[in-house]
Amino acid sequence: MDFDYSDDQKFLKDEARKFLGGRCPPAVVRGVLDDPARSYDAPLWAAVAEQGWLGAAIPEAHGGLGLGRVELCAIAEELGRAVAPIPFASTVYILAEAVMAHGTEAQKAAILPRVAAGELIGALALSEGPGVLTPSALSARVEGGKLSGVKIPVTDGDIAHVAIVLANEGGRPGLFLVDLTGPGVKRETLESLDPTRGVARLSFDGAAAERLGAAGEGVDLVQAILDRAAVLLAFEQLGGADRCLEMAKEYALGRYAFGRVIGGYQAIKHKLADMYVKNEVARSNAYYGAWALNASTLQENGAPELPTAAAAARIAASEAFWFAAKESVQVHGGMGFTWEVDCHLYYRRSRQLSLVAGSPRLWKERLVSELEKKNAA
Amino acid sequence: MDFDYSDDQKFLKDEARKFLGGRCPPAVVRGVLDDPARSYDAPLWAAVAEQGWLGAAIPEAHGGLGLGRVELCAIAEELGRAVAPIPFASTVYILAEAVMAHGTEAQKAAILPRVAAGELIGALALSEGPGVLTPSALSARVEGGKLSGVKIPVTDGDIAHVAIVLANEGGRPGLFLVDLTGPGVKRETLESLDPTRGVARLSFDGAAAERLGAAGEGVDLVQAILDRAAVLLAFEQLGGADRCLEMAKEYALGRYAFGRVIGGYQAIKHKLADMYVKNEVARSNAYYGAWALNASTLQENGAPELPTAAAAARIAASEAFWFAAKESVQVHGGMGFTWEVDCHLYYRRSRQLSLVAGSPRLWKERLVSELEKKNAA
Amino acid sequence: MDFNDSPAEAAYREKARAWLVEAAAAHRAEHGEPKANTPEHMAAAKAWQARKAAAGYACITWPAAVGGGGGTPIESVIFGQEEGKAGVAYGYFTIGLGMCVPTVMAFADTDTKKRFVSPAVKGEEIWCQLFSEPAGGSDVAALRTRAVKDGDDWVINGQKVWTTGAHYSDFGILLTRTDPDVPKHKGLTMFWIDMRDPAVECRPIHQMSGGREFNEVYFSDLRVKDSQRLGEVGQGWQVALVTLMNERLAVGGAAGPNYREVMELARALPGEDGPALSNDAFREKLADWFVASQGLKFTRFRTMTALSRGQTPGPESSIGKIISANQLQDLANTAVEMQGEYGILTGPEAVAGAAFQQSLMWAPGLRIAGGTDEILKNIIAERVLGLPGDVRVDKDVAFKDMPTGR
Amino acid sequence: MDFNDSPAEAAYREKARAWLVEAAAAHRAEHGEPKANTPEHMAAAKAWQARKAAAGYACITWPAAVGGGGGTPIESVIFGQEEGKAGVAYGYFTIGLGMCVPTVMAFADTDTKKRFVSPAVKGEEIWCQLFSEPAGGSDVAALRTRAVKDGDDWVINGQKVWTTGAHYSDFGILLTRTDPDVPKHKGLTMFWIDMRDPAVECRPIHQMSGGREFNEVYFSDLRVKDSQRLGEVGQGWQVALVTLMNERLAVGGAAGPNYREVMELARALPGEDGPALSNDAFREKLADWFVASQGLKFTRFRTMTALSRGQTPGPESSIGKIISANQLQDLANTAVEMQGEYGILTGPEAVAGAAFQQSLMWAPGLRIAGGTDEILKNIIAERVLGLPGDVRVDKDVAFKDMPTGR
Repeated sequence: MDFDYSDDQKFLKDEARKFLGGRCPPAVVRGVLDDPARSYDAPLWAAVAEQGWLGAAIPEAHGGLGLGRVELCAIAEELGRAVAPIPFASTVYILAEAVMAHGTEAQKAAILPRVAAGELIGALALSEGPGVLTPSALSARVEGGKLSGVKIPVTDGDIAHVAIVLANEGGRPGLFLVDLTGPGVKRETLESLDPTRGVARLSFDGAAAERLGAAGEGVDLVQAILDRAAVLLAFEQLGGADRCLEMAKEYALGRYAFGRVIGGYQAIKHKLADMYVKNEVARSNAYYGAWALNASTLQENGAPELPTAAAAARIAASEAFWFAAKESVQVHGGMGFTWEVDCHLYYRRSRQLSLVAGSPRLWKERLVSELEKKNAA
Repeated sequence: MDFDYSDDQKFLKDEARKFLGGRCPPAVVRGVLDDPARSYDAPLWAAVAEQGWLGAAIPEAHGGLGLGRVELCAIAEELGRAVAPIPFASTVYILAEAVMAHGTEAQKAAILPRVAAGELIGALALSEGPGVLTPSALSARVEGGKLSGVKIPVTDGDIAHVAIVLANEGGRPGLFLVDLTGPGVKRETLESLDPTRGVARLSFDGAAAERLGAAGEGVDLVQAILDRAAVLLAFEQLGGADRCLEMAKEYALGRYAFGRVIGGYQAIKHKLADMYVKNEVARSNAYYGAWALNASTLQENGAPELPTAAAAARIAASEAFWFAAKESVQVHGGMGFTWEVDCHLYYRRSRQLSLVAGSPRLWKERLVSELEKKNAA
Repeated sequence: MDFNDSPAEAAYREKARAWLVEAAAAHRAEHGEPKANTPEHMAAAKAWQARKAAAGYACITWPAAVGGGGGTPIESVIFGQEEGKAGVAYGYFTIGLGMCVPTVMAFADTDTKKRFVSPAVKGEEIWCQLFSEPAGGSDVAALRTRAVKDGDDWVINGQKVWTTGAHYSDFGILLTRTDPDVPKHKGLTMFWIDMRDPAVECRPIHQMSGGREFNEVYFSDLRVKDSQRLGEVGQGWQVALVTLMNERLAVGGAAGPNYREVMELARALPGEDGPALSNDAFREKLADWFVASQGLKFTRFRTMTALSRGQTPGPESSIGKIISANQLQDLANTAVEMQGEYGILTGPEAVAGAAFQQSLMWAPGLRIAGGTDEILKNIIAERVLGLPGDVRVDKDVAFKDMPTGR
Repeated sequence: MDFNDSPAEAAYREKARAWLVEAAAAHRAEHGEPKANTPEHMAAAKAWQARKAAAGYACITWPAAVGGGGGTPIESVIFGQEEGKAGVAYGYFTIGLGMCVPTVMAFADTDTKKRFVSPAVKGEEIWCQLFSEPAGGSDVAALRTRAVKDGDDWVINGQKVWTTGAHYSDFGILLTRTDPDVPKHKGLTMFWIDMRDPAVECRPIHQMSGGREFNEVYFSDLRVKDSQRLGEVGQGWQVALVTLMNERLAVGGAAGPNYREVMELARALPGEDGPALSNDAFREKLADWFVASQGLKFTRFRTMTALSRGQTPGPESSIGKIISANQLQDLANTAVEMQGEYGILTGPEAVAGAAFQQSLMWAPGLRIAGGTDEILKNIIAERVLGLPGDVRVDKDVAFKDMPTGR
């Protein structure tokens, strides 16, 4: 039994924490939060690229470090802990992972080295409006390699170079790689609940679109991409949840009421114990997700455990982060409700991370559908 | 604004509490609980009849007291508080109310005076098996006034004289009054979670059945009957929930741990505060239900508020009683888990009251359907 | 068990309604509908308050001699309902007339009362309440703002926080520490102060919701006369309790979308299979929210019934904020998640004018302001259920010796 | 991050499995599958324990010199897994070998150890733990069973409660109060006792679930020798802490139906519109239960990993019972309510052999036994998160002067 980070992975994680402690303190996050003109922290992005993290899981042949997915999970956990204001998820968990899993050799060669080098920011353009996007409601379309339609919102769409876009071609949904710097693309930055991450409306009018993966398989491809991203996002959520518990604990140990630290009152103690329990459930599910994700990259036909493991990891991590974020504000009392205390950075990010890549409710439905299939088989 | 019991109603309620304190202490409840041969306490039933409670809401012309439904609610609250082991709900909330609302003059004359006099116990026979009984699955049927089929379980079916039975006639569901003491009826007493209430399997083979209400309207009639019963049951649940809170509070004030009464620890204090909040929400919804139920008996076409008010009362009361019952055990610690302490009488009854007359989940669906209708109109 | 006014109440309601129809029309003709937080809005509010006072509809339960209406609590509630329906209610006077001026009336000398009560009733002067401090929080009495006797004056230094309306208030009641050598509750003294004094500085607090509705208030050598003292020296906590006793009546329910709005949203938004409203899990939540909202509404009716019967309302009214603040957070979060990735948007293209997103960012504050969830549960447990208070280690310790972590 | 055994672990597992296949077959041939709670079942259990001891598979982590296996914690876990799969695990020895005998080993003299350890390992004698009292509960040290010195003997009077296996145990370790004039924790002394002594009376407790699995144990002038003392006079609490340190390892997860069983139920039962499994609200609950169950399973894997790496497992294992006991209650209740009115039935016609109804009546006990939800959260908050303990008013008070309400 070896169900934990290895010593090497722990070392990588410790180094990542030190690095982000220096390069991504709350002041850096607030630099993006407070400046409507900025959607991410470019110096941090460059520094992260220099660390090799963008290509951590990209094969050496394509300019990456060729590490496993568990190493990437360790980095994700630390990025979440630091609420890093960079398009790491869009670029690494989604674009790079999608291209590695579903891209042609030419696409891999074109995209992966540039991701690893920090030259390319990615985005996933699915949503066209509020609510669940059902296949029949999909209106973006590709004809003769040209994309038309509007995608809103697109996380990191205002700064991305390449987007993966879901659109109909010949009446069936497919995925397409679109160069956002080319003609036929209009972007508008939008306001959001979490200003430390960029969001945009992308309007396409004849933009060049190159198919990613099999034609007409867009729905399944999206799910496969989200399964992988869900595991990595779960680690970001877990990192954030752990930090919320820490902050709440530190505050509770330093704040006095009625002559005692508030951390000595059962109402606070049990709230923090509840956070701890949720975080540990999330951690254990995330570890299993990491195992399944890694296994899926090592086996010809992926890992059959991944859909269930990814869903469980995502559900547990979303629940843990939301609970920790909102109750950390509560433990901080009036101070927690101010802009100057960092609680709201995590409160906002917990919402951002739950809203991208499918809400927890949709993942619960996916999980139960998978259980039904297994159970029937 | 006069949204509370009146002074007269309060007096009635106080008297009922005193009466039940003397005639229905826990020892009487345990007398039924511990004896598999007994399904109810016959002396208590007779005493309750003598008080006039069985006919409280029955018109004087039919041998009742002719009081309003709010008075009946006050009695129900006290019966719930005392976990009275008698077929009051089946007989009064269901049989008598159903006959008053949907019976012919002849049926009223035949049944109501006997109910008021304590000579007739009622039952409602809907269920034919586990899960939701959908109209298409209904298998009991009436042909030529003769009923065949099996109903399981029927609350108080082992001691009732008359049952209201849901059965198909001419392919459409209807309601029927069936004399359980007549030929063609077989009953078997069954074991249940709450042995202080009787449950039976009723097998009909050509039993005489007389239609109650319009032909083919069985589904709507059942719902109308349950709407009324739900309000009255909510008061029983509320009475039980209040008693659980009281018991937990008394225990918490008398039990010491680590040199202090456990009622001084925040974990216990907040648990009891949560109970209080749920009970008050239940009380306020129950009062509105009482108003709507009473109004529905005073107006030609019933009260349009009743379905929503009954659902809300039932949902809030079910939630409050379940929470209070299970957390009262928890507050009592190891003692709460013993047979000798009364907690489990309430724990059992809370389940019994949630299972009869439709589970809370079904009532939530009914409530939202009603809200949709209103909102659309 | 009904919702009808008694004959006397119905008559009062009829009279109030008739007055309101005419008065509101006249008021609107003069002032229009100015935007909130503008000088015009404040001017309109003051004019409306003056109009009410002239007609006996301001401070309805106060004696006519001080400018009030000489009426009953239930009449006050009835007027409030009708005023709400007439659409001309302003919030600027709630804290002053609900909490501060009653304290002045209870503890000030005759001249002071004469000077302040009537102008406040007429809306000419606005009051704020200066109790909370960064070091206080739930433990209000742990405050540190110092008042030091200097001849016939007191010199005050320190900081208050979360003061509603400090920037537009004319006067305030201020709780200070005058003796740090005695236990916490015994060294406090209350004053009224002039908020326009240059030694008083208001700074808006930047909240996590982005807004700046509350203030920090700083005192730098603020001099007040001993005659501004309310109650005896060292009796400030007893005075504050009188103020806080009135708080419950002054704090309203949670504003923001309720089950109705989220139901409309769910009807309009696509779910996996038909509108989001068709999802059973959402429907169960919706039912729970409806039941809780109805529970609060009818609990208020029970409170009104007690008033109507001339009784003191029971403790049932204390359940309101615990339920409504948590429900707002859950409801807003559900509504935002239901929008999917689109739920992140808060700009002009946001769903329902970003009302759910705003509530999501406001709800954490609601769970804290006016008593945290935890303090309110303590209150229910202790005052309603009669359970003992927590072990107090600060009762017999001089304030200056109390551990504070600093 | 994988689930594979290390090479050494794999080899051990292979060896254990091979032995188990043969041993279980031989055991079954001799003893069959006797019904639980019969003398035959007990005899089989003792025979199986003896067989394990002979092969070095009993008390795997104990030295071979006392009859143990001389192995590692991870080997013990591996054997437990394989033994479970082989279907021949018995529970009679868990408390004795997990908690009582380790206490004897830590505190008894050489002769006593020689007398008791080996027979216990071989399953010849069974031990129970006599700590809990009606007056104790969560506050174990508040116990009242008195031991009074009489010559070279001690005379014991009092009552214990919730003693698992008292009626089939041969010996027990008994925590008593020997000095009521000193503070609670300082006046306790531990003894081992002979459960067959006529001065010891076991009475089964009738539980709310209907069963009688636990006991009250009464002592009426029970005489024990001073040589039966474990640890010094007045040091009983320190001895008990050693016993209780081993408790966590001895307490298993919640038995009873899990998400899989309730999913099967929901597939079979009719709901409003198709099977109950098609209801979204139920599906969300099912997902939550699955996620929590997986969380506990993989948390156990993390604990095993620490053992496998030769480390001490972290505190994460303490989350188990809080989650599983509450989940069992919720899951059972949902399953029962899903059956509608039929859910009340518990006889032969009940759904799934009334398994859900039984769990519903058991779950309240699980939330209390071995530490209530509230005590376990205190433990997480204090031992894992490092938050302070509650204010203790009983530390410096003589036991006899402590308030008890009686």
